[in-house]
Amino acid sequence: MDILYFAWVRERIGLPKETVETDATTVNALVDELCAKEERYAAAFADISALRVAVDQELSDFDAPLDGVREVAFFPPMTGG
Amino acid sequence: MDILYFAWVRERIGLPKETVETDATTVNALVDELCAKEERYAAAFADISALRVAVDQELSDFDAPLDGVREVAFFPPMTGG
Amino acid sequence: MDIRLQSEAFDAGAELNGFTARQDDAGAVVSFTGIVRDVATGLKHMRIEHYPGMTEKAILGIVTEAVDRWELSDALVIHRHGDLAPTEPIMMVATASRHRAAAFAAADFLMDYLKSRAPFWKKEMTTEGNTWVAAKDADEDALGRWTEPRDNDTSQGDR
Amino acid sequence: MDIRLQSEAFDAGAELNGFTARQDDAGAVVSFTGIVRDVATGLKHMRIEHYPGMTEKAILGIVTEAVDRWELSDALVIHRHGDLAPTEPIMMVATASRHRAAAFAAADFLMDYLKSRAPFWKKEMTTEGNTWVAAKDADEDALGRWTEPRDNDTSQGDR
Repeated sequence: MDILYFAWVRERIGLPKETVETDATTVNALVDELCAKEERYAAAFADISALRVAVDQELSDFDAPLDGVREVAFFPPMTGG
Repeated sequence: MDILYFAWVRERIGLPKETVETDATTVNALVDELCAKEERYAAAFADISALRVAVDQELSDFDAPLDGVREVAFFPPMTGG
Repeated sequence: MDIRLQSEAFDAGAELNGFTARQDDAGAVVSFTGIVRDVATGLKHMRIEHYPGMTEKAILGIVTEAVDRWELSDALVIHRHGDLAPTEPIMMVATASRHRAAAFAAADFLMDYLKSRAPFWKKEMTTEGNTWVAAKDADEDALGRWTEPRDNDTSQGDR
Repeated sequence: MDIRLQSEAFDAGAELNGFTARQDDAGAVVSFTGIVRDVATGLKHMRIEHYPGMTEKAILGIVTEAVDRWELSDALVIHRHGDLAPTEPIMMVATASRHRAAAFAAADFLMDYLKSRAPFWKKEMTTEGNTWVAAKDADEDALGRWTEPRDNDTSQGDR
């Protein structure tokens, strides 16, 4: 599964994209796996309410299932326009 | 006092502007005077609810006083923009 | 504020760029352009009559109110009179503000007021004859939206 | 519909004119232009990051919803990414409709949704350092305005 990071999430984790092998069934479970990996992930995901998630390029929720999903992206609230 | 007419009011009365001597104290009284003058005025002023009036170039009401007024204009509802 | 009443055609894009270039602290610019539509069968042109003297004052009053109420950085109104061909611009409004909500609300307000409170009258000159455009109740009703202060006037933060 | 995501600068006036010229039955064109303000002390430039792939889809979804909901004749969205200098346009939206109320509402809606639902992130690069622009609660709140159908959507008659 491809994991993408944008804006300060990308900066805090230190990379824009990585490919992981995971059995996580929800976004929340994936976040827990990532946080367990390294301190910088735990720091980036410390306050989940400050983050947004897209699943296969659609805005989604942290309890969304990951069955069949190819791409998950984490980022702060958007500031377009 | 200068009386101005615009749009179909101008067309119905047949002139854009005239100067009248009047003792009318309100717009309504002025309208009555004009209507008494000729049939084309009576026709133009037949339905006062379809008309608007400006007194000295300010949108006003038909019961507005004419004391010291120099210019009164009659026209249909505006269609600018 | 820039207010122009003219019979000549104007270039809405050039006006928008000129207006935008004159701003130095406005992140939001909203424009409205009204165009002569070819809706009447065989429209030859749209004739716009106005009330010289009052028109300028009425527009100035409306623009001043909008600038004050929404604390605009700037506002532009161009309105034509005379004979206009189909697809030509009739008029345009532009508003500049730090806040997008204010720029939108003020432009919307300006249009509602110019439509029903500035002394212009449109006549469609068609191959079938000439007809004064009737004012619409909906346009008069639209003014009612602006009598209550709106709580989102300038509260929506940056742009 | 015309949707462009690009790093290059664009000419808002030329875009407005091109968009307007493409309409043949729309009497009302509303545009919004967002400009880089020089508010941060010593702003060198604004950097806009986006999510390639998702960005295009998100904008297309938002524009399609606006066109359907307000029965627009047409809509345009241009949004830049990369490094933008102060006073440069960041993005623009234009809407065309027979009805001015629909054109205004749709442009306002597009801005609210692009602001909070399209995957862009702004960073201010200043002489003092670089700061991600924080999303504002007011921007998120603004979306609530569009969840109820508005009764003036397209009911306001001609322009």
